[in-house]
Amino acid sequence: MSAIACAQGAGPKPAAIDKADTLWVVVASVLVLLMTPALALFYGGMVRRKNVLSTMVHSFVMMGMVSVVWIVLTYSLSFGKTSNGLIGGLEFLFGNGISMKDAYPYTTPLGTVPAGAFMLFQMMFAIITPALISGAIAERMKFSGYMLFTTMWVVVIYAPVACWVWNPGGWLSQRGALDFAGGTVVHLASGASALAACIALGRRKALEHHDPILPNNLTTTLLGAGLLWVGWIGFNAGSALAINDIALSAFVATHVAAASGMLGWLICEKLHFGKPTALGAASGLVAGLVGITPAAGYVTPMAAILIGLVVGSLCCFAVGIKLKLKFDDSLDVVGVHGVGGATGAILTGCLATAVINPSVSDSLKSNNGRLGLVVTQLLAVLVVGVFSFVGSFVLMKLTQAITGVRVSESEEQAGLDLSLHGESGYNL
Amino acid sequence: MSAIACAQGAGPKPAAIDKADTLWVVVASVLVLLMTPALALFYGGMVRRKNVLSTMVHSFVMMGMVSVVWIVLTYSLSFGKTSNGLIGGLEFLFGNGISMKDAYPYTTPLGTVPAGAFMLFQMMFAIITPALISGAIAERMKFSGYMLFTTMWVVVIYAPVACWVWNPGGWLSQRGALDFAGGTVVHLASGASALAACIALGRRKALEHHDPILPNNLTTTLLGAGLLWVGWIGFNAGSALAINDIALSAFVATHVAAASGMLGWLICEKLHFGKPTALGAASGLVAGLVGITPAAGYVTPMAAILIGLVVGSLCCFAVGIKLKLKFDDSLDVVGVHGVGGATGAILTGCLATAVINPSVSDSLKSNNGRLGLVVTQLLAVLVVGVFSFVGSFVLMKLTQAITGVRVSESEEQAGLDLSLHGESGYNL
Amino acid sequence: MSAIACAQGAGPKPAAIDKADTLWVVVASVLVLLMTPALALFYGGMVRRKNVLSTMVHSFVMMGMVSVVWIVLTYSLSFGKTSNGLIGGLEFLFGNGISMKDAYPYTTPLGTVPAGAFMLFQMMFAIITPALISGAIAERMKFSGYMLFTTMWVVVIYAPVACWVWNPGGWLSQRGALDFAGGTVVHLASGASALAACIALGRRKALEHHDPILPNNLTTTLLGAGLLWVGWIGFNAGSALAINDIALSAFVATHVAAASGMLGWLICEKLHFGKPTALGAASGLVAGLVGITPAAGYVTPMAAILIGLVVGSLCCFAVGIKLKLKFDDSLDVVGVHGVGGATGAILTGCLATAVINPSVSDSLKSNNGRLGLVVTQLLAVLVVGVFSFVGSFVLMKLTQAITGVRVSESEEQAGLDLSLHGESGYNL
Amino acid sequence: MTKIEAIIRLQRLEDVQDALHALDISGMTVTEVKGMGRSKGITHTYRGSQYTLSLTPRYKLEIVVHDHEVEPVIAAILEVARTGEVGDGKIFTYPLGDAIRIRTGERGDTALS
Amino acid sequence: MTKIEAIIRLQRLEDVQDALHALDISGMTVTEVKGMGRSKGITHTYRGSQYTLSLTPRYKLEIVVHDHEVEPVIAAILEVARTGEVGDGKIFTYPLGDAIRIRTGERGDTALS
Amino acid sequence: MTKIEAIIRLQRLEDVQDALHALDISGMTVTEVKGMGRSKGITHTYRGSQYTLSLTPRYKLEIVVHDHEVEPVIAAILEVARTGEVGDGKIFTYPLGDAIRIRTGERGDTALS
Ligand SMILES: Nc1ncnc2c1ncn2[C@@H]1O[C@H](COP(=O)(O)OP(=O)(O)O)[C@@H](O)[C@H]1O
Ligand SMILES: Nc1ncnc2c1ncn2[C@@H]1O[C@H](COP(=O)(O)OP(=O)(O)O)[C@@H](O)[C@H]1O
Ligand SMILES: Nc1ncnc2c1ncn2[C@@H]1O[C@H](COP(=O)(O)OP(=O)(O)O)[C@@H](O)[C@H]1O
Repeated sequence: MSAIACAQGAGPKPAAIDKADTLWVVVASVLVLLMTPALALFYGGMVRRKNVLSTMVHSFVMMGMVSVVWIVLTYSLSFGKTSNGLIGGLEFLFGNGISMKDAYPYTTPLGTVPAGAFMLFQMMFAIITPALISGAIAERMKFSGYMLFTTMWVVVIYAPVACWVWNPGGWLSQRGALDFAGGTVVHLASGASALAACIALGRRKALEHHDPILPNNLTTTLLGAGLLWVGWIGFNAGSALAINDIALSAFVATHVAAASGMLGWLICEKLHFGKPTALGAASGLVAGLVGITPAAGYVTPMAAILIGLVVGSLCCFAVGIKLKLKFDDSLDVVGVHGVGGATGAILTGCLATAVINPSVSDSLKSNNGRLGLVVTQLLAVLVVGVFSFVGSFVLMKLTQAITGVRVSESEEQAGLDLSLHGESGYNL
Repeated sequence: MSAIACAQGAGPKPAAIDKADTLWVVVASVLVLLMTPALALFYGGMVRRKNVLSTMVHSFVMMGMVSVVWIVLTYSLSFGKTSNGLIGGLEFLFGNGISMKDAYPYTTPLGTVPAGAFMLFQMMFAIITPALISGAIAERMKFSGYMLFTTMWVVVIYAPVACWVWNPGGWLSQRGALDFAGGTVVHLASGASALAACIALGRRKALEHHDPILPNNLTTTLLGAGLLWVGWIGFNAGSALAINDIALSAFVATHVAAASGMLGWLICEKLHFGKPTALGAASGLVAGLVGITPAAGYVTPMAAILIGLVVGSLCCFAVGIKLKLKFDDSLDVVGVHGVGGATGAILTGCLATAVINPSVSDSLKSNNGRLGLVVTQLLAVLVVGVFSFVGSFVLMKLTQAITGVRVSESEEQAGLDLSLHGESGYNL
Repeated sequence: MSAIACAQGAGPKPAAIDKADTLWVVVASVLVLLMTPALALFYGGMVRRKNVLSTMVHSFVMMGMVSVVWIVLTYSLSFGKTSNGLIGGLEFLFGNGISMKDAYPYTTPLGTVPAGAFMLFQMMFAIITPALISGAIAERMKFSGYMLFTTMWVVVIYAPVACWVWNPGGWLSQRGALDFAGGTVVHLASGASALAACIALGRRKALEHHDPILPNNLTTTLLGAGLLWVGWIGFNAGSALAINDIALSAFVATHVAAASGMLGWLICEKLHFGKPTALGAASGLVAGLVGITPAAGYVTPMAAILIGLVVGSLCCFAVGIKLKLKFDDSLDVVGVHGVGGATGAILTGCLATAVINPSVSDSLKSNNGRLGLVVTQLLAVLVVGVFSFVGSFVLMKLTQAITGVRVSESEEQAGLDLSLHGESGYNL
Repeated sequence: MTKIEAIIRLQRLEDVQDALHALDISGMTVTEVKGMGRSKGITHTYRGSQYTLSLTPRYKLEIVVHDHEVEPVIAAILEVARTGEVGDGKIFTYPLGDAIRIRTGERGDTALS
Repeated sequence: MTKIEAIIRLQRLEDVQDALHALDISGMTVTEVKGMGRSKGITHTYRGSQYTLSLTPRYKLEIVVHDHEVEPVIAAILEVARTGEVGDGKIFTYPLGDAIRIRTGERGDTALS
Repeated sequence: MTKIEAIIRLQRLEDVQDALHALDISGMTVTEVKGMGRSKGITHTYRGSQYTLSLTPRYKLEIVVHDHEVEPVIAAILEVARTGEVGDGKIFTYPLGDAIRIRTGERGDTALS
């Protein structure tokens, strides 16, 4: 069941636009907008000095490209009227028919915020999702290839998945799958795509030479993590699409899951590796936020703390998988967003409660109880994961054929900042 | 026509304070407040290492000085009752008579937000405008001279221009000139003043020696650009002074123009110079935002994309003018805010539509149609540009006579951070 | 009188939840949330390069630890029903009974925001307060000791003080002491505790060797200061717990006090030390914000400017005390938050006016006039100061006995980043 | 004893370290330097302007060795640090007066081993 | 062959580079160093406290030249690096054992040209 | 004249400066370097992976002195820079060709005083 639907389940059937609800969605959109620069910082600080700008630009340029593509095309593909539950219609192409006064038309009952605000809020999600993937291909991908791949990706992968899960007519939405704010659409989809992309791209040369790859500036990464936390409140609590009890529950859940995610990761590091790290604190809070994303408006504060702890500790170990399986996911998109998103989605099935959100009882009913709901969640995870992985792999191959995907070895050694952009991050 | 007036044009005549509208103006004020530290980062990253603090302080100290001067004096000069349309009265001196409960009294019909909130929102604009100028005089101006110049500037240049364009009784406002959120008052005024200031100040010594002047930290500049984008949503959409369809349209337009401004600049760089740069992405998004500022609440999303593309590509070339004309606009205030602000103001005349904002039809009527409106816009550009340029030049000469404007050659060589402030940005 | 109570004094007795008020408290909570990462930057930039991460983690980890402890235990201790006025009951343990729909139950009349929003807002205060203390013990404290000390601190010091001052049944609240947004609870408590903690911990070795201790990155500190200013608007204006005239007055007062605090500090530096510094601008704005915190919703704009000037200049000299008294308050928590908080609390007693906030007349009445009010304010300062100092000293000794408080000399020399966390802030 | 000073490309450092270990040379001091030579420098783009920095980053290695180790070390560096393109760098050797190990005060050849 | 080592003020680097080019000297290695000497150091202000750092930033230039180039290079540096105020720096010269170009393996004087 | 080159631990710089002042030696050039030696390197943790950097930060001091000052300076450095643990560093001495003070053009021993 989509976030739109849950917002409706929350109170008496609304009929008219509510200014406070609208304002909340506007403010939440601004908060989610902040997340992409925040991600640029989070990622940018972790790469080597010579690649800091190219990595940050990967996020920034999504703010440019996706915003335009979204309003021109993919909003309609995601949220246009869908007959088959697979892809939306074309009625909103070029921003046509998106009202700034009336609600998004395809939910019953109608929401309380104008369609324009809803479109903006969703746009911010569409921007950050491909930016998340960029962490996996950092330090070695061609810029032209990156642009081509991500442009195709938002049309071919993101739009359908958003339609399935969040369009009121989408097939997963119809099946009563719960994803409050994007555990599958945003995190799992980007995580699975990241895996495909980094496999298709191959490992960084420095790994073969056993050169240490150390973060150029962890203060930047910490700042990014802090801003991500702040923005994520808008991401999750804004997904209530109203300023109501569900938004508040989502805020509380999001916040405490980030907190316990940080603690979970730090404790594991301390116990297992001996020292709690600053990067561990940053990574853990992000993992907690990823884990709570599908669950935010459905669970109690204590359940949220549990989700944070579980996902935070799990991801602390999951980032090690790549060392064994030899894929080069530069900044651990798979280990954090893939694993965290999937785990969160499944835990949502286990812990969602009608005490927090009445719509959960509908979902439980339509799935014949808790077990059925968990199975549906598993199905959503599987379908979205496989679709994103396979689709992204194909898109990478296509990109390779058209623009190429990988920089030359000497460009990689000189650093992408100088070789692709003619700049250097620091002249200190 | 001022932003205040347009907000009124947007719906049924409001009579009472609306809490949601008030909250939006408060939130938008906070967002605009964020823009000045963001500007400090944007500018600070671009200068040489030895001047990073002095450059950042130029912005920060405006938060100190202008805030006090605004409430003591210039709010009244800008928004006090004006009989001649040139300058406001003195009834609001020392913050007197600014109600926290009732609306700003001089618009018909009354707005829906308390005068105190309106005063705060406008204060944030008054802070950032002189801070914008500081980019042109970076790396060589005396701190005492800078303080004196900017203090006089906000009284002698900013207050009158704000009165002309935004005071309901201002003469440009009365003529039906359109400036939604400050294309002329903020960007053109600062751009033209920047030109005067950097001519009066002279070129940096390093330019004569052909020393490379490279940005000390572009990650800082990118962060600044990201935060500027976020804050600008408040700047533009907040200028609706209500949370309504016009605010939403302004949000959409602002966002997509920033996006297409970035794309425009990057494409020009790629085609013309060979490599798209990170600084180009940052500069392009700012150019797009500058361009859309006067237009934000008046144009369709597609028109906004067009404005962004045009202004983004234009500014990419405009920043090169200084190399030919030999003025030393350190951080391209003229090329981005001057050129972008003027272009945006004229494009507003061409593209503003009553479909988005009913008040446009009044403006079209009072100007006898589209051509008349464009001429009025041109007139506003010309008057504000010439007034700001000439006035700022005179103020610089005055400053020179009183405190001096330029540091000594050895101070310039040692860097302003150490010689003026006794500090060093980095001790890494 | 607590912030809760004043919010009520502000208008007609409210009875039902108001969505705009709720949204304001939610937004303000997000703004206050931002302050802890901002503090991490503010502090992080000031230490030596080798301790930048350990210092930033001190703030970040409070977001993890306090959030969980707050919802599990300390919210109840602070805001549960109190019979003795000293400590709250246990009815809200584990987040139980905190309604997302109805107001916090113990104020008369009821507030207009759900208890859940109030709990979130207060949580953010509880996070940043112990983080403030960390500035005093930077560059030499054990991480395990820090975790133990702060965990005990929020339970044993923060919860009671918050109960006394802000719980409607708290004994200081009952006496009509004025503290709008936390001058005593947040700033004085952290300042006095900081003094105790740094005395208990001892001085940094580098001071004995006369090694210069220079800030590693003042651009980070400036960014932190800018974000603190932004967040502080939520801190103070949000403390009105409604979007009304008092919130607006608090916004204006907060903003202009930050501005004049900056100017006050810079002027003193210029006059006394010869050069105004960037760090002075940052420190002065923070001092202004500290000073206005207890006064924000009670004073006129001109009084706020005065408070900023007084506290800004005072703190500029107060940070020198440590050099004479030989305690090692690394980042001047005592000189800024202790001195600034106490001064602000007393000035609140002098300058609070019923013109801005009707509840001031109740306070004046119950204290038999202005002098009585000032005495009550002094009493609050004294009691909170002494309690925090003594309590914190005992907790430090306890911590020393359990985990130890101080790193070894060689760890201190190598830097805490590498020795405690196995990381290095910059690999440039 | 002789000091061998080698100016090499950044990316060759690890390989040289390995080669030295193979020769059982365990002491070396590395400095980040900027070299002017025949290689053309690095072009930076800054808002359309292009600056070519004539100085390119290099590592300077200083290795003090016993005289009989000089030739093997030079040979090893030549082998691993060469790419064959302009800018590979230089090796210089200098006679030494004395060497002292600070920890023990040992002097001369024994200070190195 | 001789190594000329010059410690100069930061702002004189470009001028020295130009002077060397005029003499057709194309190879040089530059290091950022901190010098202690007779100049008084730099005063930093930190919240009212003032620290004077006795070490001031300088560039160290290392230029290996043929012996007949030594005097012209010294003369050129003296001319452009001098301000006449305390802190202009020093030039030191050192005898070289050998020079090798890594790219080609050439040794001795030919390695420099 | 002789160049004394000392590679020392970071935290010993101030002490060495004081010791030199006591000997009335006022000129020195300091470089941040990274040393490979017998000390075990620094371990960095990065999301669970551990990298040991074999290069540890050190200061390199270069002090050009009159020949009769060599032994006192070495003795002074040995005294204050020694901790007794592996990694204390090395001192090397080199013969000098010439020394010139840029400010005055003085050459030889007088350039130093
Ligand atoms: N005469 C010299 N003195 C000092 N350093 C030199 C000299 N010649 C070259 N170098 C150093 O060697 C590096 C590589 O030299 P370069 O001339 O670019 O390559 P190649 O030796 O392959 O011709 C330079 O960047 C510089 O640091
Ligand atoms: N004896 C020395 N050994 C090594 N370097 C020196 C020596 N004397 C001076 N220097 C270097 O030269 C720089 C300038 O020297 P200084 O004494 O300040 O100026 P001047 O030569 O004009 O008297 C110092 O900062 C230091 O780097
Ligand atoms: N042969 C050498 N050539 C150049 N530098 C050396 C040499 N041996 C040691 N060093 C420098 O001295 C430092 C300390 O040496 P190390 O072997 O760790 O300690 P110790 O001298 O106490 O055994 C090293 O980090 C390196 O910078």
